[in-house]
Amino acid sequence: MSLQLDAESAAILSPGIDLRISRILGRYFVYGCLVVLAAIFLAPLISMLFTSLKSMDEIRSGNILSFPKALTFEAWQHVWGSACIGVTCGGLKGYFGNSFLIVVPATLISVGFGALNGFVFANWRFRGDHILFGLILFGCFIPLQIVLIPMAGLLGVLHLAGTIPGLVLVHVVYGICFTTMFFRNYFVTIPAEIFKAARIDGAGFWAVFVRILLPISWPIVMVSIIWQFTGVWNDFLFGVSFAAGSSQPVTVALNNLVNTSTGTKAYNEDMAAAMIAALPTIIIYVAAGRYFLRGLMAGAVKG
Amino acid sequence: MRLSFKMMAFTAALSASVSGHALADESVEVLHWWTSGGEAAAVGVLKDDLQKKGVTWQDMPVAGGGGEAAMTTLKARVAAGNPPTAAQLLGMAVNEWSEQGLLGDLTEVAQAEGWDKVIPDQIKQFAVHDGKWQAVPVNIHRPNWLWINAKIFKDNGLEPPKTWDEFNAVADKLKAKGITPLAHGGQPWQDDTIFDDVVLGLGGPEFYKKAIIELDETALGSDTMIKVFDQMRKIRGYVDPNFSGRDWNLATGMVLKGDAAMQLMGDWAKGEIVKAGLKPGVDILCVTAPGTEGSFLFNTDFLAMFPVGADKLDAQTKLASSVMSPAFQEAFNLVKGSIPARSDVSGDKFDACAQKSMADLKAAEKAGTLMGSLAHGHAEPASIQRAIFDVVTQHFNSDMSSKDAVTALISSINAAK
Amino acid sequence: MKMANLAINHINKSFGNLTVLKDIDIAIEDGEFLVLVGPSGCGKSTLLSIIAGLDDHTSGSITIDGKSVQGLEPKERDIAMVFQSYALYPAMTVEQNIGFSLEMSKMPKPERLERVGKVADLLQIRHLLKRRPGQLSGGQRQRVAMGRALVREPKIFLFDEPLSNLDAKLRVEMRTEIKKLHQRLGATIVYVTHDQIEAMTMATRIAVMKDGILQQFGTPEDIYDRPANVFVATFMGSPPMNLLPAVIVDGSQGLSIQGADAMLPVPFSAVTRAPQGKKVLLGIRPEWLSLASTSTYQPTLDLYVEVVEPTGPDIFVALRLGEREIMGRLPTGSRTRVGEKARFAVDLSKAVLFDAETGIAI
Amino acid sequence: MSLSKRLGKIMPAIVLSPSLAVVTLCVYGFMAYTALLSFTDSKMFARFDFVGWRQYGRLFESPRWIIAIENMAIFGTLYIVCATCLGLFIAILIDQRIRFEGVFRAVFLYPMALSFVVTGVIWQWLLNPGLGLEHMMRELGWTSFTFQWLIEPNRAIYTIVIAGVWQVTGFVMALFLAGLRGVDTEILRAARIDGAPIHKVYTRIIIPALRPAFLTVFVIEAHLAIKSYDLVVALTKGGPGVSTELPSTFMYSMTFTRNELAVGAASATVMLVTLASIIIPYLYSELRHEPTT
Repeated sequence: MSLQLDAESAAILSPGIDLRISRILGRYFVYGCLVVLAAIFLAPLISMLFTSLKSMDEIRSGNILSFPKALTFEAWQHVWGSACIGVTCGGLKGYFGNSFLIVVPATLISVGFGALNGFVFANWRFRGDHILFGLILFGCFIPLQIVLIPMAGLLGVLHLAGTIPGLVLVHVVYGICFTTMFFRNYFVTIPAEIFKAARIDGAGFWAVFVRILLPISWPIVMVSIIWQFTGVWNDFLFGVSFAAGSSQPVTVALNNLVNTSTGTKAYNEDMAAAMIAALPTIIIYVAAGRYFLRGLMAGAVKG
Repeated sequence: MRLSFKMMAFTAALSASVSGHALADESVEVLHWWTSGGEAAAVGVLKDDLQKKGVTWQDMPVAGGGGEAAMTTLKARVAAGNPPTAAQLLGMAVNEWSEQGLLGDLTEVAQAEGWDKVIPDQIKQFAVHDGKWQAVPVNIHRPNWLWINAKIFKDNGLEPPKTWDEFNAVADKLKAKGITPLAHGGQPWQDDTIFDDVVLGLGGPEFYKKAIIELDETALGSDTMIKVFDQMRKIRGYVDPNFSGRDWNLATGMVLKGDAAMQLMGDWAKGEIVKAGLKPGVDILCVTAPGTEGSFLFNTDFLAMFPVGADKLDAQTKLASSVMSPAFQEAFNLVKGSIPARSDVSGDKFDACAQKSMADLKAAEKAGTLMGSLAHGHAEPASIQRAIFDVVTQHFNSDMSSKDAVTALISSINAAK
Repeated sequence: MKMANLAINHINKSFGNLTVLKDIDIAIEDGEFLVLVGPSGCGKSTLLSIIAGLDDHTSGSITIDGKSVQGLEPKERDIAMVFQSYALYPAMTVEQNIGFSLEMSKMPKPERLERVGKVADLLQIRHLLKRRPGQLSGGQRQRVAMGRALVREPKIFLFDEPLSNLDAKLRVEMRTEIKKLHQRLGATIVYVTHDQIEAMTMATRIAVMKDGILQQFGTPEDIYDRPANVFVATFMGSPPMNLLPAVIVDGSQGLSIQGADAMLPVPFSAVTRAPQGKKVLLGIRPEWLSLASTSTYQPTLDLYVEVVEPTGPDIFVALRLGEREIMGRLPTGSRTRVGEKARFAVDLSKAVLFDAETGIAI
Repeated sequence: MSLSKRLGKIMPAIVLSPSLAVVTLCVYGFMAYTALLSFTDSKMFARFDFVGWRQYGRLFESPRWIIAIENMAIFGTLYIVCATCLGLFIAILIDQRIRFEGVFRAVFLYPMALSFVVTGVIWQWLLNPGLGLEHMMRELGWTSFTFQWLIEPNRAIYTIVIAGVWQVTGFVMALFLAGLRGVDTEILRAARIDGAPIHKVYTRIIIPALRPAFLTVFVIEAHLAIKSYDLVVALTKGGPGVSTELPSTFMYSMTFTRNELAVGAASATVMLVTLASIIIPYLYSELRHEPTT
């Protein structure tokens, strides 16, 4: 932004040679820093990927960042389809499906509620509205460990213990706080006159929400979906506490798998398993990162 | 509240029994952390056994931290009124769960099958509460073993150490030759496994009983205890620099590969030895930990039974009965590396180490030196056990003096009481 | 089109201790063009919102066509509103924007499209119907916003500073256009602005407001020629009315201008109401000054010319009388030169006297 | 009033009430429950025999808790400072109209996408002296290279900082970038024409203009730091010894491993109060300036 401005303002000033050189040096500096930092940030992922594609012999003898000499997908195949987790030897694939069964409804429901709550908080003034919003916001910050036991009791009362719907419920409850914050902060940036105009046009609550608001909310919808999807997908604590054996999410299976290795640790398998478990969220971030930033700019973060 | 948890469990049981009245649910869900190779294979034995009896096995493995994660899961499940059919618990944990009134009752089948006669008293005291059988012992582990890479000892002309002094001498020699004397993983329970061995080895069984089981303050504050910590400090010098956070099976792997000469570890290490294609007692020697000959620290995995609905009672009984059958006890423990909890199982099929273990158990039982292991939850409730771990681990990982460690030990125990 | 009269009866509004509107009482006839004008924060937009039903009031009532609209939702009041920011729905096409209110009232689609088309033709925006607001210029958006109001064929149109986001040229064009629409439709309009020229040019009635209080309500001529108080006098008109502090002398016959050695007769209209010795402000609009011919019968002042600003049709002159500055507005071609002293005739028949203490016209 | 109209009036309340109900119960109800437990002598499960402030006394007498608090101070400070500085720096770099902006952004953001189990697997492996960085450097010929922070009790906490900063920096960068893109370009242009050098433009104009972003970043980092549990468990499990214990791991182990439910609840209450003292002023200042339309 500012360098582009340079070009214009420098033209107004005096485009001396010194300035041009320093600009070129500046460009090198910028790219240099970025490339070095990017390499550092990527190293763990690359090392993980390469390791997962090596044989154990090569891992022991080689460099963590060297490209595999003999590419092998054995580790990937093994952890996906046939690795033993407890007494069942079906790999991660079943748990992968469980995670989707949990993540998709949990994300959609919490985003839906968040959008509605955000709409209400942004557009209805009532006594104590700020306090109520503050209360919901503070829910974002609760350390989740403390809710495990009381939550388990609640799920028991609801007859949802050990079920996927139960797990979805838990994720929705603690996700709503975040999605409400995102949407509300986005909606307050929409000019109030639009809502007034809608009222005069005779649009009710749902018409305003569905026809006017939702179509312009996609940046924040994306932010919320990314946030919730990764949060729920990566959850371990709730998964391990509230899921019965066959409905455990992939993170729990990954933990079991990684801690299951016998004798010599099969690092290639650990890494392959970790890659598989991380793939959906990485894909989401990479594919939708642009929207994430756009959504943040559009008001997820007040700035 | 205690009452209300009981209520919850029973309400769940009741509702299950109402709904499943007509059709018995022939399945068991078992929460366990037997996920490591040898262990998982051993559980497989039980699963197959039950399947033959028409009972399906719902696996609920939660790995990590010697069952710590599994305990969280169990608490959540029980708080939800949705306990598993059975859960793997260590001795003191069975006590604690029983005290909460949260365990079921197996007395009927126990009497029918005469379990009383075949289980050693010291183990029975964890399984039976108020005259009710509430858990079934799966095995007996002995944590006070020293595993030795036979080739390294032979190449260097060393003899297995019988006392801690001998151990130090051996270790010094190995170290001088650039061989890591002791394979170890820096996790609190592993640190404490060594600590148990040192307390027992330097102080003898009476001291162990006084200090560890009775928490006698004079014993805890005695010079012997200072010597114990001195020895711990020496041992710290015998492990490789990379030990921190290492899992036990990786440490065992070091001994198997010859990267280290010895490991102080329970007999579950045998599972790893066998899996690696080596022979316990031949390639890897098993001797009792220095100075602990004649005593037997034990560690038993129990399957604690939770109250289930009438529809699942049959399957639960079958599970318990299966676990207690001599055939299973033999098969399971052959794979797992431990010895059967039943005293009437023949040792013929077991390896030399296990046979020694079985003999030592009988002798220790008679001599009154069969004692619960602290490291493995058979000596103190979790809060005190962990309070001791804190000090042992803290001392092991710092330059704390032995005197300070003793003081810290006493205050830590008192704080947890 | 069905038009309606509007009565605003003793409206009060307050937030806690803060009074936003105080006893506003205005009534207009069918087809009138009422402009609410005043500086920002005067309460004019709040009043508009109350008429629309978007805002509550503390006491008083609004009647449209003689019927109270108390408790009615905006959509039930048969009004339409054009907003300052246009408030177009970003995700809808122009067609959908204009037709939205009809859609909400469940009008069948063919009929709806026909009405939208008619309005689009009226506003000459038919070619824009499929576009979205983001693809329109400011002026086009303004038209769409108007279209959205027109399509409802309401009893009353409410405009909330609709032209303030347009550039000067477009603003003048749209001003004329709105006025044309008003004449063509005969619609009743309530129009909020802070721009006194808009108020003067468009209104049939003007309500000048300040600090939540109605200062004056009347026709543009009333407001301009006979301001009720000093505020109205200075707010309306550009350059504003000159106010000269003066004292009544000579048995209510003469005005002694303070800070200058000058005398004027008391305007005829105020003679009976201004006692001897009273302190007053003499209000003179710039155009009531003219270069005095030798034969003038009007009273004159000798003024020093400080600045001359030709604007095209007029010349604004900044004049000095002792310590006082006076703005004058002369026809183009008047011969004045900076730095000269000239004699100016004052049209006292129109001049207004204000009480110096209260600011109220005498 | 007609039914539908009345319904329309209370629709916001209808829409809001389920969320408010669950938040009241599952956030505040459970917090209150936790606070209540901290005054009991609960061990394995809740038991309502009240013992006053005794558990808090035990808590602050526990050397582990003191270590946890000290670590929190070290970790929290370093984590917030490093992540903020690095995040801002990267955001400024990316804001220079660079090519492949999307690629760079994705690279810095992806660690956010990983779960702690995965993060733990990677970093344990990278920081393990026998396998990771040290091993690699030695293989490459730098035989004296040592990097053993993971296993040194006094340094292990810094490995948590490294992994934590690695994970959160991308998010911080995104927040700052969003803020940078919102800075009024007119001001910048004016400043440049006034002859201000580029670094002055940043230090005097842009960074002050990012104040709201800083606040958001700080609050997000602070709450992540206090809640940080996953990273420690995945990387060091609190070790070596107890050298990387944090309040959250302390609370967890008290509650679930040691059957000291009440002490765990007391530590959780202390954490909550600390969090509240950071968050509430922030929320207050954020919401106070909201327009009341």
